[in-house]
Amino acid sequence: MTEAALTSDIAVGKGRSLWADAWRRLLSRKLVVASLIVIAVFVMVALGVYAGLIARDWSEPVGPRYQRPSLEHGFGTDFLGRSVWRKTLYGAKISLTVAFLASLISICIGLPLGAIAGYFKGWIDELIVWLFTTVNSIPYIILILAFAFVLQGKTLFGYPLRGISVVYLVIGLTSWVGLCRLIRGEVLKHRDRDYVMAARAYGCSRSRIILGHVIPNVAHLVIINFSLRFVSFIHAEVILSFLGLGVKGEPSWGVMIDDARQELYRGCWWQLAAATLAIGLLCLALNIVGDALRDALDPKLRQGLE
Amino acid sequence: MNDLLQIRGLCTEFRTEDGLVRAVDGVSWQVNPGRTLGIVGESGCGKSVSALSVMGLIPKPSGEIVGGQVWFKGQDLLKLTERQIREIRGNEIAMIFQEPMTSLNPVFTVGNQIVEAIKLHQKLRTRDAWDLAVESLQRVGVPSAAERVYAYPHQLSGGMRQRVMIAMALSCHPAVLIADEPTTALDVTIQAQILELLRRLQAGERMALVLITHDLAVIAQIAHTVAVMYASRIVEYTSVEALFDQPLHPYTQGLFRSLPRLGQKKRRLDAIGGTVPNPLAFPSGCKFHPRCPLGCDDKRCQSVEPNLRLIRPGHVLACFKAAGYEDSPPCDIPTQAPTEVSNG
Amino acid sequence: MSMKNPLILTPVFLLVVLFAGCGGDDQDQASGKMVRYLSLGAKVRGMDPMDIGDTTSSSVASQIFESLYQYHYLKRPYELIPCLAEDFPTGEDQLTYTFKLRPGVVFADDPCFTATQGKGRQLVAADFIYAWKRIADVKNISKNWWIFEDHIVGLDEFRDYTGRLKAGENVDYMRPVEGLQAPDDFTLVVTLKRPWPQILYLLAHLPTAPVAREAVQYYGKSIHNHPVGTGPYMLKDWKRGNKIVMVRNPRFRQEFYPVEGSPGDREAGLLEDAGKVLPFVDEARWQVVEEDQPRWLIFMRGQLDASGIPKDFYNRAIDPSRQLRSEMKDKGIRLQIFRDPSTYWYGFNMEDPVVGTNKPLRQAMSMAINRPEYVEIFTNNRAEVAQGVIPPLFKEYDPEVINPNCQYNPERARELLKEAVEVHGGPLPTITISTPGTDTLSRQMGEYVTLAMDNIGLKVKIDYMDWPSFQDRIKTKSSQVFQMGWVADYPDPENFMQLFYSKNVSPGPNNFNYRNQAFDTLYEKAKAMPDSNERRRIYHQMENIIRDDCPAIFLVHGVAFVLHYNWLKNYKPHVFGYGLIKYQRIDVAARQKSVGR
Amino acid sequence: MVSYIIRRLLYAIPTILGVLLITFILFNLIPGDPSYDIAGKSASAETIAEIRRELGFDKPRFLDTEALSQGRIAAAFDSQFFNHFRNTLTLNFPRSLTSHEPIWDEIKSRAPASLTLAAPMFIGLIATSIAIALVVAFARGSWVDTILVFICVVGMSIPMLSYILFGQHYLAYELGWFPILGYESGMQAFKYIALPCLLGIASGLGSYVRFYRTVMLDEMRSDYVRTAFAKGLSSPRVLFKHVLKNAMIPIITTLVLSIPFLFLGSLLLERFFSIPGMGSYFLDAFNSRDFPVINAMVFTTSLLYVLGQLVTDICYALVDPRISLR
Repeated sequence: MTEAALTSDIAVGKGRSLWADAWRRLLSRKLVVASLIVIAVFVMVALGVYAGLIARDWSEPVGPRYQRPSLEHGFGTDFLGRSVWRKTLYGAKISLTVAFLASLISICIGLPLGAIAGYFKGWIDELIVWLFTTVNSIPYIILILAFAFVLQGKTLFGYPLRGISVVYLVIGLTSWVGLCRLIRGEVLKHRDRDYVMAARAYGCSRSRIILGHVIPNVAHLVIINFSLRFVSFIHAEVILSFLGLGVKGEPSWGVMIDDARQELYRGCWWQLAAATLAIGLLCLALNIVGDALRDALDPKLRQGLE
Repeated sequence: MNDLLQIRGLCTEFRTEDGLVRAVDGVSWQVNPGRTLGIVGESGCGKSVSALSVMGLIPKPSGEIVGGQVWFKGQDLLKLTERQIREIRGNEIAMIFQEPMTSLNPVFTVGNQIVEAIKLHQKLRTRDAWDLAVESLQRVGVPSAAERVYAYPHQLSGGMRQRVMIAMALSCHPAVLIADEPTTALDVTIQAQILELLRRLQAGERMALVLITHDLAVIAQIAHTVAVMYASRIVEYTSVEALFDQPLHPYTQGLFRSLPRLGQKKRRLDAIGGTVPNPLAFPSGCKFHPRCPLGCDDKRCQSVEPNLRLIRPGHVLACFKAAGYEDSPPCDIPTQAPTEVSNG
Repeated sequence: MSMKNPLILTPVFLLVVLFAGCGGDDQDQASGKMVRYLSLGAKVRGMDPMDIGDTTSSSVASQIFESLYQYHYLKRPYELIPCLAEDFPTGEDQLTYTFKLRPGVVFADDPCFTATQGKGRQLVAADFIYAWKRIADVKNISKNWWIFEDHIVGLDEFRDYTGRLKAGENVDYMRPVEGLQAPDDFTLVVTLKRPWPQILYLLAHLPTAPVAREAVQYYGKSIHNHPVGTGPYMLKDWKRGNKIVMVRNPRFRQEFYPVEGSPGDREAGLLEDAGKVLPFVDEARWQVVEEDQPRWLIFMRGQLDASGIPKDFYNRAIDPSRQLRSEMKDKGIRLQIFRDPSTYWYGFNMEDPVVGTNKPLRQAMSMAINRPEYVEIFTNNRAEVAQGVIPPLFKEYDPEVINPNCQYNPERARELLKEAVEVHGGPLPTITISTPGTDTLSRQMGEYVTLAMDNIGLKVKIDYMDWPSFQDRIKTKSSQVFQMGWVADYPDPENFMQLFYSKNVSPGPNNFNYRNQAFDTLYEKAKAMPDSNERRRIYHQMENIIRDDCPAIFLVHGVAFVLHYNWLKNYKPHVFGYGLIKYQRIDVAARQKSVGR
Repeated sequence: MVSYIIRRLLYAIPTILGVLLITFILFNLIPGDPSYDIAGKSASAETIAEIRRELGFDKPRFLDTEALSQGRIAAAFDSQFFNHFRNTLTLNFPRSLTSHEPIWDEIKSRAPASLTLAAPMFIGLIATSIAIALVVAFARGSWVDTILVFICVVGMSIPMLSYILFGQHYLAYELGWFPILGYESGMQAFKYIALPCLLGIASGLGSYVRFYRTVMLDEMRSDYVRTAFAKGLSSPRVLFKHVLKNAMIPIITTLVLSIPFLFLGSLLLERFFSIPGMGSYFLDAFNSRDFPVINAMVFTTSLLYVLGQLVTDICYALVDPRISLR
């Protein structure tokens, strides 16, 4: 009935794999390509910061304090005369690291738990469902604050937790529930499908079925979930910074907004503008790609017309 | 134009991310009261889209009817306003769909959904509309219809749901019923029941029926005339007898060869070689030529697309290789049906 | 069951309709009632004097409770005058003080006085003894035991007794304490273990205010919600997190506005009400406002009578020459600038193996900070550069002294750092600075200090902590360098000097864990001395020892800017006293003219 | 129906026990001893010891093995862990460490303010976003759709703080449409919650509309929508009757999931507009390590959440006939 269904029919008719097809369709839309480029630029900047190539000297004053944006200072300067432009670039590292590692943690917890719960049913399922229902019933913000307090100043495998590591650990450890629930539901649907039956019939081990058959079939959900959750992770970093639990000693967009909150009344708007612009641009790009990914990958939308 | 429903030269296009797709390309057919037109073809050949175009249900803005006319009772439906066409839709032309499982709204009772259709087109009190709904359910053979009106779709079996769909479609006594693969999703026994039901109702009401299917067996059971579609076009259009007697188009012949026949001992069924062409990149010339067993090396087949010609009375065809094609006049609808066999 | 189009939009319309026509002020048109509007920046924890240790709670509860002494409202330098006491105490030696109570002082009416059907009874000397025993009672977990600890004969033993009681056993408040006697209802005799020259300052402190035993018994554990005092106001309404309303206590004793003040007070109009009966204001209302922006906005709209200036609104209010901007003046706003009894520093943990033994390092770090710049960035020049620990507000402050360690001198600092490396016997490790607070300002200060130390070639790491964790770190001597400040409780530098006394090391107030024999000897000598030139000289010696040893990077002393509308009369900021609303008056007509209410 | 509710309630029991377990573990791991803060700036050792005793920190953590070996069973369970369970489950919360106010009293007195703010905000947010999502879904693919979706994403990208700062300064102060801050109970409250409510709605609208739009579009791709159109129904009718009711199912499930967002939103709003609700209470408690308060808040909000989930399940069953109440 729909255009999506119609074109997917056509595309499948050409016999491409789901992923190759999705990729091709993403690239065929100008807006999506532009968004992908934006994301790639952000990632490059973040990697550049890690490599010490970009914004390495962010902490050095470049001019007088509170300079307006100009040709000389780009986005202006902050309360210590540091370049807002460099801080914004540096912020990409923090935000992307937080979002990426938090996603990774939440996937590492959510995906196996969800898959196991969905596949095994029985008491294992009950246990995992109980776990995520419980975690879910504690309001997210309270959980995040509590975790942030608990983790602050602790060490993990001899590595001291502070600043950024706390932020991504907190977000990761508290945000796996949604993914876990999603995967469990999907695996429940898949476990009785023919291909799983078949695998079972010719004697695959359970771990092999889960790893080799079920998980690849639900993996696209992880990607979609990831692309859409990325945005909320970046926002979480902003909120944690406001509550004083965020990154310290390095500029992040959250920290910049926190600074700007007070500077606005000096008429110093550029720090807020720079950080909001960076967040906005990345969010917009991620949203567009996330939506496109979902359209391209979600089989629910690929049910044909005829 | 004395025909009840006639479409002429219909072209429908879809804008997709990959480009423009012409899903229906110059299709014409007609159907008259008490008659059944079967449209047959593989998935994606445009048979459903042509039906949806008639109903004005092409999803906008990606889909658009770019040419042709749809004549119904002397007026061109494509020139009507949305409001006017809604008057006709569901009232004079009704449609049922392939998936009885999902085509009913899961959160309303079936009665509610039938009553909605009735009240939309007839000025009736709610109570009378409900009575009518029960009656129409009885008519399609739903047992204990008085109770079933209060059932939700998920409480009914697939066959029952299709009966509900038919009851809903027929509740306003439409002049034309378009059935889009009404039996595909059903068990074989249920299929037969539903087809029988459709035939009975059609005969009783002198309704025109357009049956869309990929199943020649279904066509054989119920249709009077048959249009064979391939790659957005009609390639052969004739009476059911003529078609089953002597299919002329190599594609139709291929369809028949892939059909299992009783009493015929054959090691395996023939399938048509190759795949359905991509509508974004249809082959030049005859769209069937890459798969055609007769002549994929023929220059003309590769470069020029054959149009439909009246190859003999009541039989139109688009194939250069058919005997007598060159001398036949262009014609898109078999004007004179040679035999009319009653479907008693 | 189905939702119809208009139905969905109903709640939205409903909201809009309800909100339409809202706005503006609801404050009662105050039928001539004189109302003082104030704001509260933090939570008022409770109003039981025994338990009050924070300035916010003090500023509110001090309108209800009174102590034996109070500060003169107008005179500077700050000076004590009797409050509930009739006069200054008499006593032959420095160990016994006899206080005569002012007659005719009664507690405010309250249902707790069941014997008199709610009519407040007369204040007697026993009420003081009772209140102070409550502070000593371990079971009460009072924050204020430090006031009396090791001063009054027999009170420490009383505390030990309460500590020995098992759970469920009641403390016998009739148990005599030798050093606290009430020969008659209006005489209170206090006997000390050793001289305690600061005693009168502490008896002006809110926690030493008398409390009615009837109230404590009547309200039990909820006593913190039901303050029953002798002061000019009574609690009328208290919605936690929202507002506090107080009304005039009709049975407040006769008290008069001071008739003399400091030079300039008469010109400033502060003596217009001289000799008039206190209080003037009928009702005081506190609105809880935790964020800077809304507090500033309601002040600008005239919904507060006075306000500080949040850091980032400074430029809007004050011009570069530290004058009030004309548009502010036009609104009838006036500016008052006054000094705080406060000092802020980065303290060194002298027990730390790196910084504790390395004087050149401490000096280098102290010289690395450009204090005038620090003052400008973080306070908009609302602070003075510190040369030592005693703030300029004190008469013991010596304006002549320039502390070389407190001068910005990166070249010298780099040289000292080289020395420091030698002292350390190798490259210096990264120094960790603990900061109490994870808020924006703490973070920005951390960024600044990192930059400053980087400038002289020293690597530092800022460890941001919340207050409880910070306390934990300090009290267990496990910090290296820590950011802290101290606001004096009374105008005696002893309050600052005790912070360096070796017997007060952590978990006591000496968080530097500073030990210096010479300093200790001087401290013990000065502690027992009444105010004199001799004592002042000793204080100077002590401060010089600290300046030289550099156990802390002294940064700044606070300077406060306060704005108030011209309809708030008799407004003179006071840094030690809290119960000041009784002196203030509102020109209701002027306020009405100005903001329409 | 009753048996369904009872069964759902029984399901909630392990969840609530789980919450108790998690809170206990969390608060035993949180660094920093609140005793120092309570004791004040010049605390003595015995004051600290007394505070620790009052908080029950001197008791064994899980089980008093000594008492157990002596056969005193009741005493053996007098541990931090079991006391935590017993007191919390019976809602027998102690007094706040900082204000000495009974926690339950304070929750009761603050809950109405929070609800007065959150309820209209929530309803307004849901209703407005569903309305806009319907418009957007109806106009899908057109420029209206594109522009609205773009605005939504931009709206999502702006931090809530910016909405508050802007709204308070311009709408309340400069334009004077609303009071700057404050709160009164009763009908007066509407005047004060108006602006925070609108700001809450504005800041949440973007993500809600986007989500609901997706839900609606998913539904509009369904076969039953085609059937409804084939019957001759008009677009609005299909949208408002058929699509909306089906879309309500995923929407209802997200309602409870978005309560934490509300809590967070209210946290900032309550702080900036001086609304004496649970959010500001919680923030204060967290900053001063007021464990009993935090524990009580976590428990009660979780309890509310579980109850909310129960209500959701019932609504779910009412909207979706495929789910049986039995």
